[in-house]
Amino acid sequence: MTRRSRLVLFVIVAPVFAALFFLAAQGLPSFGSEFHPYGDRAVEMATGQRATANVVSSVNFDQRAIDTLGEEFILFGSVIGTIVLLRPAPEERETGLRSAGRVLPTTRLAGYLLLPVSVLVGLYVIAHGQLSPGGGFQGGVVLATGWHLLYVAGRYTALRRAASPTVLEIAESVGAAAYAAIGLAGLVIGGAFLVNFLPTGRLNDLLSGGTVPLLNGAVGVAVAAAIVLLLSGFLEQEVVLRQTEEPLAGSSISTEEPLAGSSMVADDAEQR
Amino acid sequence: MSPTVQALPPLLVVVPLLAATVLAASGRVLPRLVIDTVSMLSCLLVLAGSVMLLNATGSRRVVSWLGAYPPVDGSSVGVVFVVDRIGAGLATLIAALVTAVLTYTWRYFDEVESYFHVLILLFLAGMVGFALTGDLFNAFVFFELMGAVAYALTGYKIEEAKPLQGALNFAVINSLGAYCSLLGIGLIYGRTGELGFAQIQRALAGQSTDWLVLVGTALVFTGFLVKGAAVPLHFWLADAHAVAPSPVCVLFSGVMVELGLYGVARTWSAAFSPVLPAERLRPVLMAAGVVTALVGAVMCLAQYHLKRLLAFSTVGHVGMFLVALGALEPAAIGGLAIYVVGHAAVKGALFLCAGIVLNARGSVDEAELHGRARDLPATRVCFLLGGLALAALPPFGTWLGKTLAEDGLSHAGFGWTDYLLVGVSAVTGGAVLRAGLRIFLGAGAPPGTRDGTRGSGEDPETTHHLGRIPVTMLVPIVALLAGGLILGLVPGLPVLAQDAASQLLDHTGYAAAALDGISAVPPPAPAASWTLSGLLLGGLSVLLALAVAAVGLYSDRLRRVFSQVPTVVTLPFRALRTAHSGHLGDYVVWLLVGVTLLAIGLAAT
Amino acid sequence: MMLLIFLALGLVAVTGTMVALTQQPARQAVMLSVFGLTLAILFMTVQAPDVALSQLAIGTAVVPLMIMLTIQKVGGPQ
Amino acid sequence: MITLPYLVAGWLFLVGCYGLVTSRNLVHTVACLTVAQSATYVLLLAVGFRAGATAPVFADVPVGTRVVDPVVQALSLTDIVVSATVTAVLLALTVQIYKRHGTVNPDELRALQD
Repeated sequence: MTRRSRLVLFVIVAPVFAALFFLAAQGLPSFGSEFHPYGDRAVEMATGQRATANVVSSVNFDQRAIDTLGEEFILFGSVIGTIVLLRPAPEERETGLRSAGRVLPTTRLAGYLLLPVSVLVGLYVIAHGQLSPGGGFQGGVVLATGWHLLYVAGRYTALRRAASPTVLEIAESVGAAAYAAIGLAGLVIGGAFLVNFLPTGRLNDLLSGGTVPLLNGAVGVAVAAAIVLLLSGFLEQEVVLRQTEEPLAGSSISTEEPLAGSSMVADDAEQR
Repeated sequence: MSPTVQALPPLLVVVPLLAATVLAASGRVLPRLVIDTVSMLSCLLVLAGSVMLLNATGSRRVVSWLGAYPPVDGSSVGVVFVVDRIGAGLATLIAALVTAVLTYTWRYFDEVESYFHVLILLFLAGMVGFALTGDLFNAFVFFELMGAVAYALTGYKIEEAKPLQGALNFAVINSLGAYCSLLGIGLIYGRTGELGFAQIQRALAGQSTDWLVLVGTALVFTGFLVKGAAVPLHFWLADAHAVAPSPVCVLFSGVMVELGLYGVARTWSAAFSPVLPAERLRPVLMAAGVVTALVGAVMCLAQYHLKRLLAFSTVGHVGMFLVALGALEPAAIGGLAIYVVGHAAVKGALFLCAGIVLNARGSVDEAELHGRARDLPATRVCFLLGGLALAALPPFGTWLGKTLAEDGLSHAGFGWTDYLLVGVSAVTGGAVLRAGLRIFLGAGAPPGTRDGTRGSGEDPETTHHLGRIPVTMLVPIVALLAGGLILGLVPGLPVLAQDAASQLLDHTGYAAAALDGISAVPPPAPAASWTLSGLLLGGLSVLLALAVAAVGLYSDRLRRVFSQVPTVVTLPFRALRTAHSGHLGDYVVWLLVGVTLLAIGLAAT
Repeated sequence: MMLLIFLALGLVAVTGTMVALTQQPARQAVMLSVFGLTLAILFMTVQAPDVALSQLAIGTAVVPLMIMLTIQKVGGPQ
Repeated sequence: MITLPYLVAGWLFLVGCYGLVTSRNLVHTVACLTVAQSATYVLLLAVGFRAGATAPVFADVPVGTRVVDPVVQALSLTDIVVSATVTAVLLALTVQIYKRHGTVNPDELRALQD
């Protein structure tokens, strides 16, 4: 289709979709209604039997923990997928780290000062997931962004040395595996996969919620490592990788001779 | 129900997930043999578990509440896996296909360490989870797990231009479809306040069919039908299948696409059927099926890119599956179940053969390969046999499934579908045979350079051009074809399949098993078996396929005749070709067209 | 309270539209960050602090950052 | 009867689709996809809202207080993670497409034209 005919078709079909969606929305309960049967049951279970003050955490990590298991592995799979897709192509090579440019001393100082703060905040958010808003996911992201403050501070080399992709991949795998393993422990001890088999404690105690804090911790590790890996995957494209010749447009479309074996050589030079 | 059996469904998902983490953590140091062995072992474990589940699900269902939240008074806060014969059968099919793929890739993809295996194992877990779950949102999660991994697998060959674009089209359209599903889930949740299939079903019982229900179900189905490649939601399929690594295509064509249709069947039966009577869904599925089958068949004929040709043949078959599903009646769906398994085996073998040709000759272009694969005798036999089986050669499973589906459709009053099923089988099988005869025997003249999509310039997937074909690549092809053949010969299979289909359609039994722990035995299905006329129809479609192949090979004169045909006649065909533009924006518009047609279709009937 | 929610909804609708209409990628990334922020505000007003926190971390920081890095690579404004 | 919040969700989805249809840059495409996805969070949270209720966290409020639906919030959380990860995969593909095709304008990507 030409640009124009595509737009014409869209202009025809979008109002129909809008009308259908409008009609459907009229069938929903009015905004702010009292009709939440599942929600009410979840609240009752969390505050009663499960002693988990943050009901959202109870749903995510206990009542519907299998969803979060799936989510964890979507993250895991996407990270692996991104690593695979962003791996250096045969004709690319590492040029060594380019200096990140001059960094103002104040920026560097800010980066250094904020790092411990964000690490502490991240850990706090992970540890209190069963009590207050937050948890493994949010805390993990905070940890990961904290890590990247080192980059802001112009210490990309240090950042890479401190946590090589290998270490991060292991951390991510261990986090994801821990989630699954806690689920299996539930199967062995409690008779059902992902059952909350630990004593649930008292509502609003730090050590309440049974396995919820454990699962939160596993997610925290996995998410932090995953986000660092994702971001550094893109950073690497900019900072480390240079193509031998560019642009490569079309070069591979017309390739007659296969690039046999060459992909082995350049493969993941970063692992060194 | 023994606790061991109840523990099986979640284990089938967790075992490959754990294996994937082990490989991802240690893949850099482990030798290749260990990586292969670990993945193979975990896959075989899933296969064994699926077979056990298949045995345990006779007339009953295996119900497994995750996190031990058994329902109290018919409601629970947890997520449930409800496994019936169809679900367990799909899990078995998935695990069997992954086993074949892992065997084929035993010495494949030398680069990128263990990542390929990690992705395949995650894909396995996602598909199995989708087949077993009994919860709408959980189905969405597994759907997305399948998706995220599938996109990366499609773009695996980053050295080439096509896989990247194919993966991007696939990813954007599938994600958009998934978001449609999620919007639908939101609407349904707003109405029912529930997420479990069985709970939704009970909450919807007695309600009227209003716009919310119609649009909500249409949106949920859209996500599934994007994966299921129903026209006009199918555009991504050819782009992705043509460029993904051949063993990955086996999983895409063999079972991922079919899982989309399963999603429609399952959510309709288990959740939406009280407000969406079969009379409403039937014409919509049938219409979509007919159009999809015709588009797939026509486009399949026009391809000279071997894998793209196979991809469009999948579209054609999906159309036939949709028609058979559309009967919403046990006999046709029982046949469909066998047809899907047979098709997975045959199409898998064909894709693997295409992979061998690509690796041995560095191309998948029919013209370029003309006669160049003469010296691959084993591949030749397998490919041509696969083409015949695709055209429903008795007694292959494809034939048995097709003939049972035809009988079921005829009994339900859709006798006209015989023509469609025979015709589309013949055309898609004929196109495959044409390509096979040309490549492996040098038959006919090479096609002109003007027409058809070309398959030159593809890189092989192994690091070296294959001199001798390793036995690990041939064994899965032979095994798949043998499986497809044996499937058609198993005595009593038609009855079993029909029972499984009745179980799939028995929505009250589903809810009772999930929420009340009652496993009611549905009435036994009447004896189903193939008939003489089915055998004759199978023979007919094979003969027609051979005719199609012959015309394709020696059609220069015919083409001159066709060039005299007024443009009015050829216009739709050319328009169809241009519609497959590879342009993301076009596909997004088509997706919107699909959703609205689906909703309006459900409302209008 | 309702007033705040509707205000936030309006902001979300407007900024979301602007993201879609901004063709220039770098400017769009900034817009996307603002859109993420308005979403987070909306989530706070509908009493979803957990979601708001995630949205803040992902929608206003991580995703726009990934987009900026991609723009750097693919040649910025075209 | 208030339905406006649901309609905002529908609007976001369509606006995202409009962006996808008219996009001239794949990075723009990816961003528009996240807009379309944000429709799902808005719809879910709107459906789960209860007027005058507090957040489903019982740290400061006594058990038994009226709270909004926690289930949709859990679903939205999962959804947000999914969004971020799909975005990452798509951006990775975009980077590689740029390297192979020399452009990220969908109108100029012609490798898959039939």
